[in-house]
Amino acid sequence: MSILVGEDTRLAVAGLTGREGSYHAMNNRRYGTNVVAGITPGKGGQDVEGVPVFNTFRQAVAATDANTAMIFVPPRFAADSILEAEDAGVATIVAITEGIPAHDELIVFNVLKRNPGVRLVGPNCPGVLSPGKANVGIIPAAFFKPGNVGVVSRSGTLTYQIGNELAQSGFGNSTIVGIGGDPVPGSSFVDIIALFQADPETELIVMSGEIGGSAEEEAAQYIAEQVSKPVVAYIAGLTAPPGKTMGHAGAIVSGSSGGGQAKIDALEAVGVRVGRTPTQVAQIAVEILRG
Amino acid sequence: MSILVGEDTRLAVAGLTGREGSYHAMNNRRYGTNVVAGITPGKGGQDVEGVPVFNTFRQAVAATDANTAMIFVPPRFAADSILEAEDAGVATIVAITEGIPAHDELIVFNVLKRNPGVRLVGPNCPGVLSPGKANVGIIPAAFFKPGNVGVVSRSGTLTYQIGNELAQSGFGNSTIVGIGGDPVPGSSFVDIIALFQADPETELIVMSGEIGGSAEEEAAQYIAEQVSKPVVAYIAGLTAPPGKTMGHAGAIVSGSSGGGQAKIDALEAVGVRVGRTPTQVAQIAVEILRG
Amino acid sequence: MDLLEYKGKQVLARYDVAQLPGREATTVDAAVAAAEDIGFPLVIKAQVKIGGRGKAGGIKIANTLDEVREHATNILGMDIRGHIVHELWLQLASEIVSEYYAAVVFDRSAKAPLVMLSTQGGMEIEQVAAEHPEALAMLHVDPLVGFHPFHARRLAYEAGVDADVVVPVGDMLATLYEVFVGEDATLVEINPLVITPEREVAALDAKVTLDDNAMFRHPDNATLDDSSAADPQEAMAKKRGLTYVKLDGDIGIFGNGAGLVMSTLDVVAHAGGAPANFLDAGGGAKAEAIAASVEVILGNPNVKAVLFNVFGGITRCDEVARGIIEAYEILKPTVPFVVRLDGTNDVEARKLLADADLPHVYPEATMDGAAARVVALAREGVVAA
Amino acid sequence: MDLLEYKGKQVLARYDVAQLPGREATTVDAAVAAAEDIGFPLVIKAQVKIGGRGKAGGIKIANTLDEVREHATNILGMDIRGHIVHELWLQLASEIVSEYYAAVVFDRSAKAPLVMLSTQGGMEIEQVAAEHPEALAMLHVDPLVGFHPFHARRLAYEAGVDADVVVPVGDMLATLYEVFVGEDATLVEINPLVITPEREVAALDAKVTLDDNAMFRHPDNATLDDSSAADPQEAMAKKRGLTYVKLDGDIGIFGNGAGLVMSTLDVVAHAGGAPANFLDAGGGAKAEAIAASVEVILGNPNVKAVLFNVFGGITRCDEVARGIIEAYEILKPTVPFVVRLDGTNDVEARKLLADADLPHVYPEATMDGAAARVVALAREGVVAA
Repeated sequence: MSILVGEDTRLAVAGLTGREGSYHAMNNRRYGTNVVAGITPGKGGQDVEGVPVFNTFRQAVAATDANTAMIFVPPRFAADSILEAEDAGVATIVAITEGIPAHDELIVFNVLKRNPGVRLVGPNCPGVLSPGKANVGIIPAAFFKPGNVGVVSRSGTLTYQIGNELAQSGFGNSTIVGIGGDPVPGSSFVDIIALFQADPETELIVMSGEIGGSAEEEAAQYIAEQVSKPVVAYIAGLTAPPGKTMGHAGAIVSGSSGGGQAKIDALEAVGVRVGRTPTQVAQIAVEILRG
Repeated sequence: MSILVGEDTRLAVAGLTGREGSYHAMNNRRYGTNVVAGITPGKGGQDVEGVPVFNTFRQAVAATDANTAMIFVPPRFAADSILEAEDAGVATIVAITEGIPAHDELIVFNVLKRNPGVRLVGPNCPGVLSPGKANVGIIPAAFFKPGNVGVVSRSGTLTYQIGNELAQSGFGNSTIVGIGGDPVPGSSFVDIIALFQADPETELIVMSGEIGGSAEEEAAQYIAEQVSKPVVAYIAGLTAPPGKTMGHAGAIVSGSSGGGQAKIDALEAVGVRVGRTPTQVAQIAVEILRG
Repeated sequence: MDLLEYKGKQVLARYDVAQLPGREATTVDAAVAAAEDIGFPLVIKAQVKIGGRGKAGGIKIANTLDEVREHATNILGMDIRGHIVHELWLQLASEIVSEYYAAVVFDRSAKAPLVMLSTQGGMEIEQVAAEHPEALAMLHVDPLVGFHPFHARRLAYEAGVDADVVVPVGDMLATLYEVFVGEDATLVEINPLVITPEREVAALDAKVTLDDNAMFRHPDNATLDDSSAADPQEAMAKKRGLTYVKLDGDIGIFGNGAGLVMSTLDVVAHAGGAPANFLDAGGGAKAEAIAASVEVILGNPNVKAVLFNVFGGITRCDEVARGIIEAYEILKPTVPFVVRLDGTNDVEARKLLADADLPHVYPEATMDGAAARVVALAREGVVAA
Repeated sequence: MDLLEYKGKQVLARYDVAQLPGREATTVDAAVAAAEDIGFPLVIKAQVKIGGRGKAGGIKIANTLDEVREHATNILGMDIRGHIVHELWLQLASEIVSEYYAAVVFDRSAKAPLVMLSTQGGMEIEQVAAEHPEALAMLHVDPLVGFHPFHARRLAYEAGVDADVVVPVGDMLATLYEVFVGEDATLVEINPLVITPEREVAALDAKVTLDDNAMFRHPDNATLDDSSAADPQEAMAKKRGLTYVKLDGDIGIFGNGAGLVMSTLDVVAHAGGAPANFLDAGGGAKAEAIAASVEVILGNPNVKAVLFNVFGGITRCDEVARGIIEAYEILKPTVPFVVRLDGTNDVEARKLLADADLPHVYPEATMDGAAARVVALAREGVVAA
């Protein structure tokens, strides 16, 4: 098993006819992901390397039974595309688009939360990879192999870094989930950790957080109450000065909130081991996995 | 037992300091209703014949444990007052105010429906009376006595007319519910009939509908599927011409929808007996009750 | 408040809804002047709040000023199914490639706005729904979420609008929704919504209904009201704050509470009579208000008898009785009154009426009995004052 | 985008938020001219995007034109915690009865706007929260439901504002919420919100942050940007579409992916060094973009060594290596480079660098090792080009 994406994934790609959208969708397909449809208003009836394109998500779902959406449209249209996917009954929505207005994300979050049957990952995230099964997004799959470590991260490259170090020690992954670096991610650490906790294949969970917000603190509390599997954590941005946005819109220490040390303290207080560098994280994980 | 209001009712009145509000609230109190608070912004700290007035519903609920609200404020403020009562955790809201904008009612309905713990009766309704227990609203209680007929109606005076005829035949009421004549009532026939069906004290249900909308047709379907108690119905406005609003904002036959005969047909098709005049309704009810 | 076509178009124009050039006119000369401005060919349309204008001869094409004069003369003053034409709308007659239908309506059953779009414009939407259901796309909007671009696309593709106008038609729907919410409308209907040979999208007709209860939020919209053109009794009743609807029959109806009055109309009809009006005096009416109501009822010359059917709740029956007596003395009616009073202070009320001993005022104990009596009296005809 | 006080006030003025009369000035003469318009007494305030202006001497009262000249001269050019004052705001100094605090902030944890109101204005809200929690009323708004009048009343009564200003303070909150949504703000803060002796409510200060990602919806707001006043490297980076943040140290940082770059800063600090910048070259950067990044990094004269830490995913390591080589040849840097490349095409990249055999470019195999090396090199100092 894996979480979110796998052999049952039937992927519809919003923005399939765009340069980036087609490039990554075809990459995903080559990896084995079942890419069933594209959505581009006005281009219904065309195809991209054999994948049929539809004008709307409703038409795509009706024709192909797509159950997963990947959003690759420009930021000003992305929130609308996510809402459209939800309206069409798509259960899993992975939004890669970076730069969506924060208020749009707020509306999307609050509309989607009324529908318990839908899950959004992202936006501004690298996607979800279940090694050997399906890749939805832009995660370079070559560095990862199937295994029993679940990874959830606010950062893409940092995930690759950690995943690569684990792979070099011989460990693979159940699923890698990039939840994205935006202020209002559709899925939080808690949401994904809950899925890993329930996934029989996942034996250890790595969470890679960063400064800004309180998602890591919330994860710590959830881990204390609900998670029996070992969790290893990393927090990036420990030395970042307050008031500066560190690349991710969400990575900012504002006033007394969002600081890295407080996140580490919160995690360590509930027994989560926190590595000080990505390398340390991999070492701790390996140590635990080797028992 | 009774539905919606009874011995446990702790009533907070929005607009208690107004002329109408105080008149009817004091009437309700004289009937035995436990009137615990009034709400008028800016008049917190005052009292009306010993009933303390608060600036907000939150303050009123905190101080008095009010569980029921009666809304008596002018139409332009009424939707806000209903939303405030809901926000303060009041479970039963009875809105008497007539003339609330339809779009306001739409917003109120859609906000309240996300909270399964709250029920709105009205607006533009005479209120709810559980004879011998509590009266919340403007129903003249003198015509009604305790008994086992539940009455639900879109019209006030018509309710009194029917109730009075029943009383003259010796039958009383569990609860009389005026759901109001507006296009978007907070509670529908179905909602109230469901409560009567579940109420052990109610043996027979009288529903008094009118032209406009499709609430009676929906009730017919619900009765067929869910209601074991006998239902007697009346529909007013059978001879009203299309396109004319008959007093109630909701009482209008538009195009092919909302006509009276279709409602009668729908009800009779599921075995509901429909009286052609209010007097006939009372006669049928008496006939059934006397077995 | 139903708006005349051209007033609905004024509202739409505030939201930059594309329309063809046009002007209103209330006289033949004004129509000719308007036509000079607009150019030819043009369409002259009777402004009445009822459908079927075209079949009734209320819509004509004119190619010359003489034709404008001729049609304007014919249409002004025309009676279209009971509606007298006081105003005209003249509009450039553009070439039309397609006629669509677009509307936002207040759907009571769903408790949500309903947006509708069809490529089969120009006919009644009920007919489209019956004959071409596949060409009618419908979507309920969650009023908290609003109408989003994807909703517009969904409707446009479902209705099958031409590919090249999906975006402008969708934008039009978004604007209509904006009008619907922004103006507290309960209906915004464009039929037809036309596509011109230049592939432009424009509203050719407009049916807008505004919520009277929300007028306090839109003081400017008060000017859209044309109740001056309405029936004189309805205008008088409105001025006095009464809920009055004129009907076709000859029996005046007075009652309290919309449901009871509707029921009274039904019972009168059931007894073989024809009500002349709906009049709800409301709750708690005082004697002078009741007298004013009676004046409105009697202002209708068709009325041959009046039925008072009151169940006193908040309304006190003795006040009603006093109002009837007062009105009787001032107005000296030439038609009989049948009075049925029950409820609060009914005993006192009946005594007041008995003591007043007015000629041609007949008390009745029951609603059904009162209806039978008033129908019989109306048949007998007018009485001396 | 954080707005300077006076630009925030320009935004608020569009929504008719009551303010005291004032004008901005960028020179001493302009300040004097503004003062002549405004009258006395007035307040001269340094326009910088950082708190603590008053303590730093950036806010002064003036009663005469001479005092205006004196204070303006002193404040312009002042360095307030690293922010140079280029602009002044002059404002009539009204008598103040009460100082409140009002704000709408984007609460990430709750995923909802948070509206705050306190009667303890004029100090930092964190301090109020700590010292007078009972005086700070807070309310999360469901963005689908919006901010309603009862929310405003609830906050006003909970915060304990004076009874006679409950309505205007509530209206102010409603307007701030409107600004928050209407302008895609992530912060709208008025501190203090003042009550004048005439019991009027006015915004004395304003802190507004707009969402850069939403600027396409507000093209007019582009004029509110004052990045011209920003650090030259940050301005250059912005022009090139790079995510660059200047820091206080001496080790230049180049990386791809915000998380990896943040982590690189941490690892360098952990090794005893001090980063000179945050620079995220993003995914899929090409050689020329990489060369441009290097130029930005080296534009900071404090930089004594540069660390390249790249994990190639979409980014190809060979492209990075080419970019480094290109930049090296053009810029002829006088500081050493430490390069750690892993991921896509890393083998090829390492070969490219080895073949180029640039002096003072040191490959490293691991992130931790690269950090230790660059810290050591920075300590050794500048090298010859």
